[in-house]
Amino acid sequence: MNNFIQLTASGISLGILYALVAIGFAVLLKATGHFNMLPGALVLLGAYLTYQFHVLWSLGFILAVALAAVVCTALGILGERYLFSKLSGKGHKSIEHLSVLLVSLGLISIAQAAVVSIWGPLNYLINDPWGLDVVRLGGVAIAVRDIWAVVLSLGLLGIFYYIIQHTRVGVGMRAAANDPEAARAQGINPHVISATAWAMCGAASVLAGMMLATEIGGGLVPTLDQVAFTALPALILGGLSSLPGCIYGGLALGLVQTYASGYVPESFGQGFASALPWVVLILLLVVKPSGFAKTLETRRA
Amino acid sequence: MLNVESLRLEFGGVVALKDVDFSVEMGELFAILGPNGAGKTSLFNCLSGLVKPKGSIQVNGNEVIGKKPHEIADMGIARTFQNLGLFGSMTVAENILVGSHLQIQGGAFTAAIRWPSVFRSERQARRNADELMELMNLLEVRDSVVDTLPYGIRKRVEIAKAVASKPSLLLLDEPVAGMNHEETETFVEYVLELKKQLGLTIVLIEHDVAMVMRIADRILALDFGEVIGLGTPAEIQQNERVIAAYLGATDESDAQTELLMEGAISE
Amino acid sequence: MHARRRALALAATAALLMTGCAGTAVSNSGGSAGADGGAGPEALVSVPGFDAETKTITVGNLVPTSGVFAPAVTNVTGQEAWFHRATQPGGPLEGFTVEVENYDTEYNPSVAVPLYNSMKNDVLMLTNVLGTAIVQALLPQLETDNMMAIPAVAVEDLLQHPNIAPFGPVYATYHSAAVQYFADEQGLQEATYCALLQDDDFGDQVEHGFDYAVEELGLKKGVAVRFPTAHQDFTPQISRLKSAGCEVVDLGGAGAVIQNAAVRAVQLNFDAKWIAGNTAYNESLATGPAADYIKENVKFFVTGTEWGDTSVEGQKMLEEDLAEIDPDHKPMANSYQTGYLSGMVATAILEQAIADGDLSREHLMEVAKTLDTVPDYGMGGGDYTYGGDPAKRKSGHFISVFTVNEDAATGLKLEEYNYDSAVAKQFNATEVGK
Amino acid sequence: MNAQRRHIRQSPDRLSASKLLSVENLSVAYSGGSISALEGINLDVHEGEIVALLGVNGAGKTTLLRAVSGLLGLHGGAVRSGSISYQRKNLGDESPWGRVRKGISISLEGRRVFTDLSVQDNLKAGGYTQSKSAAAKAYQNVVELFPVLARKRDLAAGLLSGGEQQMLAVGRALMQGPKLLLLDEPSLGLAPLIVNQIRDIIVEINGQGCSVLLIEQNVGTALSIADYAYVLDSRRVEHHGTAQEMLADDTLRDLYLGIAAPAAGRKLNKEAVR
Amino acid sequence: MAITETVKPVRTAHVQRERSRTKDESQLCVSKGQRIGLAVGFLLIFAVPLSVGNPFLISLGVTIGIYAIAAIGLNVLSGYAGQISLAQSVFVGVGAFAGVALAGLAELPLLVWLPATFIIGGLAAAIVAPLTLRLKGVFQIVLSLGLIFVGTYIFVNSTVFTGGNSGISASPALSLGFMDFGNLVVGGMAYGYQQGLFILVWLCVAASMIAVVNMHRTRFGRSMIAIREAETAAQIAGINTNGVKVKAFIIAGAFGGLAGGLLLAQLRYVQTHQFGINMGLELLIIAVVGGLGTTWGPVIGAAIISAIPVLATQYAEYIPFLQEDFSQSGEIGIPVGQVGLLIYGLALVLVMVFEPRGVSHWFKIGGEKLRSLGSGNRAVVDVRKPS
Repeated sequence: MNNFIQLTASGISLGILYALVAIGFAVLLKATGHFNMLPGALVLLGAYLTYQFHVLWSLGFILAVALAAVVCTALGILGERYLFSKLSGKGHKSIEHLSVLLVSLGLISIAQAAVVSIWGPLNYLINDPWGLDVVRLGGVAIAVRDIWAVVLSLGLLGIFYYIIQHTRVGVGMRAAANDPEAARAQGINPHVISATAWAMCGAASVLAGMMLATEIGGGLVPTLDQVAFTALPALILGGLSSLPGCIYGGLALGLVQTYASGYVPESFGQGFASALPWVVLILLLVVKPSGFAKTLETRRA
Repeated sequence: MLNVESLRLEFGGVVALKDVDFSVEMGELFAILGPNGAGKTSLFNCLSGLVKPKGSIQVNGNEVIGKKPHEIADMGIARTFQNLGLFGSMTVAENILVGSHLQIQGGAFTAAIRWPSVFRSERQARRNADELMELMNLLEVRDSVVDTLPYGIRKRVEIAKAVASKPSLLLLDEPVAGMNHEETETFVEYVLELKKQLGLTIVLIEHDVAMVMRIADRILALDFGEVIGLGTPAEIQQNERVIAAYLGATDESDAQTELLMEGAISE
Repeated sequence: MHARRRALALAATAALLMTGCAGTAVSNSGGSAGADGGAGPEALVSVPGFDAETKTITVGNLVPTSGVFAPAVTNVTGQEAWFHRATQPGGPLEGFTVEVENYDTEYNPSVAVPLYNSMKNDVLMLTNVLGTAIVQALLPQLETDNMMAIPAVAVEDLLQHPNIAPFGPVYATYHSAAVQYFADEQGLQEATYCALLQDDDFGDQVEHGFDYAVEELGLKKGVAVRFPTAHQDFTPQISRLKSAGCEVVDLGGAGAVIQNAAVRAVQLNFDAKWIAGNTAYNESLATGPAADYIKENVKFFVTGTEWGDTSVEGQKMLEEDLAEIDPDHKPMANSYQTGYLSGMVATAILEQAIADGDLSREHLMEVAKTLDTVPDYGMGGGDYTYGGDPAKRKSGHFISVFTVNEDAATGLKLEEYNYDSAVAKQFNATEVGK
Repeated sequence: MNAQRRHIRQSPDRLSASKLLSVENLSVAYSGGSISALEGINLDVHEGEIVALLGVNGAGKTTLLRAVSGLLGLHGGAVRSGSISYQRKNLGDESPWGRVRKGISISLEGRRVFTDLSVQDNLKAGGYTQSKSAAAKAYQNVVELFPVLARKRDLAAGLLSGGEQQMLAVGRALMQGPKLLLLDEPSLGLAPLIVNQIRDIIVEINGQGCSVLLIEQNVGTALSIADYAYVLDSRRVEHHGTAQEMLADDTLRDLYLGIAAPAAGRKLNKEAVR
Repeated sequence: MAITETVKPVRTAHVQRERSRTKDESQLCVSKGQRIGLAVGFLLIFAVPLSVGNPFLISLGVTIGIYAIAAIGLNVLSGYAGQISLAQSVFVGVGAFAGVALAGLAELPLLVWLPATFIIGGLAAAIVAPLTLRLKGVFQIVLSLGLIFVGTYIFVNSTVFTGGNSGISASPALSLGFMDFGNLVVGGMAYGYQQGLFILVWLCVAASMIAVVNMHRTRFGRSMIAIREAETAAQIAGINTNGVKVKAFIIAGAFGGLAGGLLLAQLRYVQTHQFGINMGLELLIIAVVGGLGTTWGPVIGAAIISAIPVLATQYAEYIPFLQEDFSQSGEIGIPVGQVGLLIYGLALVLVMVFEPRGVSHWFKIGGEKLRSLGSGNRAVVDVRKPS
């Protein structure tokens, strides 16, 4: 039982980070209409920038993370303005989506080269304030970092939720996602909307990157961008769009993976735990092509 | 040949078509009139299998509802689209060849290995397409990419594409929208010529009432998904509900119309 | 029609004229000139990769240096350091210049094969090839080209290939020695032994050595838990090890793995001794919050000695040479050493071939067969015995034991130098190349 | 109500009222110029006017509204020549959102409410360009005009009936406090009773000082409230004149009912007069 | 081999009518020039490896050819039928491991095992294809990504054919009986393995291209493009869109399998991890950079993308702003090893931003200019209204 609680706790903290990355994809998809992998690069850069600001330049940790988020947001906005927006209107629609996807993948590989060029390929620690502190409840040990990962992520997602649901720019965002032309007809400036989306994406990606690079996460490695691929099932499970959907999706992904590593016997073959979420995802897509959170929502409505 | 009975179509609570009944005779040019949003295109979507309504649609005694669009096409029904159902990056000839898809043999494998009968059938189709283009006066633009052509010509390409499948029933959705009178005239000539040469039955949605009145054998008028009139052009011109739908004299405001007219005259 | 025929005829003629420039006449037996030994260095003629005029030898490395593989560049630097020594007055290659060319394979066989073809005629031999998949993909061509390769692969299957002159122990040797060290030297005879293995080729190799030692020593075997290569959170794995009552865990993983595993072990109160191999070390281990646990519980099994230990000749030489070729270099555990060792083996072959007056590829292969023993200067786990027959090859089995300590230059502090493991010795004699 | 309005505003003097919108010699094409959609259009909307835009499908009415609201680009269209001036200033390349800020609002064809958003959020989106206080005032005004929107404010807009959606679409446009309201087929697909309601509301909005440029298929409805009308046919303005002149003209009947024969036309006229 | 799909400018109606009666555009070679080009192309397949001594170029040529075949298949699926897939690498893997089983373990002759890799690749795709039919856009991308992970899992655990993590060696027979590509002897001259393989691979490339051109110009090819352009309109025209999509998938899988078989022949060693996401992306990038839906796109794309990393390493010293060596001194500069990755990323971004139709479009424009220069009189597009 203790083992189960332990695994659940760790699955949740892993899952919430997946949710953060997925939300980055989701807001971009909503605000720009394109599926963009650049958040993967932002996760990577965010973690290294945190290291640069906090460890090398000795800024406060929170300040360092915030600065990293600002830089990543700026990079995202620049990318949108000078690259991604230039890709629309050439060739037919499917090529347009593909170009955005491929350009963002190209940028990921540039980001990786840049990270290795600037900081080198070795494993670093970002001196996060949590270290290895744990809270013990009976036989279960929960890392303080995991608690903070959940708290900060939920806090950030709460802020996002407030922005999206209750502020003017949030309404504009939802309107633009629902009907871009009608949104423009309301005087909603799409540049403002996409900048807001990039700010959200930058903040979420940097938080995820920083958390992944904490001591308990294993420190900084130049392969942090991989999470952009591994978090994709969370996005799909969550139905591609809604913020709560991404949280459900991320948690489902984190838990499935953790339980599979914890309980599935070796006889299931090598790599079963990493393949399992994808098997679930494929089955789900075949049965319910729009993801399961969507179903929940429509039922509620 | 076409028999529609108590056709009903709903989308999430909104009734698009309410108990529509009509039938079309072989060789007829049958027009469907109605203001925007009256359900005309929905009716076409039912006929070509894009939506699944309740009721019955029979073509030459075969039920259409429940069949997939390509199976319905195989039954000899072709249609055009209001906002052009062309394949933009293909040439005119290729579009027409896609239209004659059902007339050509051969699949991926036989084509890849240059199986002779496939290419015989392909050559035959190209000859037929050339003839059709000649008939529709499209040979000049035979190898132009469709996206680069003017609207009027594209409309004609679309008809040619639909006719290329050698249909027995042709559904035309607003074929002359956006054309000027000259273009409309030429276009009508083409359609009538085609009808004569190929013995087509045509069902036509059109807003250009003048044109419809002139060429249609019978007219079905729809409003709010309901049949408000069915008959010859002359009958339809006299139909109060049809007049009201277009000119705004609703039942409850006859008096109002009178008032307006008075005002107009007095000034 | 006439025009067409003429064009066809022209094209055909042109094609036939071009044909034949790139083949070798079938009658040519392909034997090399001057193969009769003892001709002496003065008989050397220029061959691909050797310029007799300037006495310059060019050797090639196929080492990935992009992205996450970038640290592998230190392998190349280590090798340059050795060649620097070898070509100094009094060195075995005195009077010669050795140029080291590195080609980045990106760890992708499809890149490596054309790359190999692009450089094979510029180099005398391959003095370092990193990655089992790369070596495997190149092997057929190495055979055809009679190219000698000294790969930094520590997997067993490749060791007996005539085109390959391996150096250092294989991964399984390290880990079988490590298991014995814990059982015999640390008094853990009765403990439960478990393995935590990366889901790849490397993990398989480690498991091989682990299983061998546990069986030979009659130890109690717990579980072998695997983890995917792109893994971040070790909670499930550590939970498993913990519930299986593991007391010694053999870790088969590279990169930041020990860091990840240790922090979760601390957090979950998992008290066990850990075996880590030479690829698992990195500098951040000594400074992070898990450092205490790692210092206390993790032992690293690496050949050679700690940085700055001038009592071991090889280490002393390496540091001197590095200071000469790259004054800015930073002490680094293990990776300079790999290149340094590969340089030694290469030099042993070159030295003999020069003495024979024949630097042809065929002759290098001959030399490799008769290399006998190459000294490791205390760096490579013992002298490597090549013998006259690849099947009799035997590497050293002396593995040094290190702990993490930030006072040491590289962060690795020597605990026991060249531990002599009977199991590892037996493994090398019986299992390797089976 | 209609009759009343007629009496209040007798044939406005177009020459004395100042021009709010002036379209001069406008030509528009789609798909990089390959499809011509408008050719040499001239059209004016004066302060306080309701102007109706009539014509069959495909004549170019919607394109004209898109050109005025700046939304052409989204459909691959572009102004080829001519100009659009608003308050005597050329709009040029002004963005759609810039035009909204200047006071040009549009209610698009097919209602286009944000179906996933609640009624209230739809109105909020409409008030995007407004200050908080202005938006609150506009909101009051809108719910007074359309009390139903206040009642259903938390419902997703997609669940409203067609008529309610149309009211929401108009209300949403009014949230921007427009000086010029562009309405594209506000009665499309609506039951006659609702059409009348919408018509009354347009008059009321106009009474509040907002000029309206209106596309309407139902000629009767359109001309009953319009001051002036333009008839577009195949990309050009074919006729224009005051609503009264239009009503007296057989051209429209020909256009919409194909009754070219004068006899038929006269018959209807007679009935009306009787 | 000048198989182009140039859109011919319209001539006058009179000339046009004449031409259309005499020419058959479903033919492989419409013009005399194309026929000559085709013949010269085939000759070159033999002449190049037999005359070019540089093993680097030959071996790079083999790699390009193999990637081109896989990309030709992907181009059918993504370029013509408009369905996006990152999972082409899985089918390359299926072909490679089928090759291991048939050529390595069962030691079947070339004429059996190579076609079998083609068929098995197609069969694998046939199993997968129905899953994707209902999906579009992002869902399709993610599904294909999932296939890669599931494929890797299956490969790693089928140790008999794949050697698990360690990979597996196999030396497939390359003999046709009268001619052994693995040990080519022509006119008394013996040629290297890679040279013989070059001929085999490029014969396969040519056969693949011809097959695809044949498909493209006939009913099936038009159906795919029609689905890409307007799926509903295609259905209305009587096209069974699901059937065509499944077939496109099978074709992609089959060419992927063939490429896998040839890759095995080239490397004589294959390993599961080769067929992961990196290869899947690389193939998609090849297809896109070359130009989706074009005949030459996959070949041009493969030439560019496969050559970049190799050339970047070769000529790193001539590229500015380069840090000579990897060092940890903390200086900012681009280490030599990062150049390949950088160029790769930059090339992708630049091509996509400036020419989303792909590089083959430049070749096409260049070709047209040359032709019009050659013929002297440029044909004028005439879209006059009908009389």
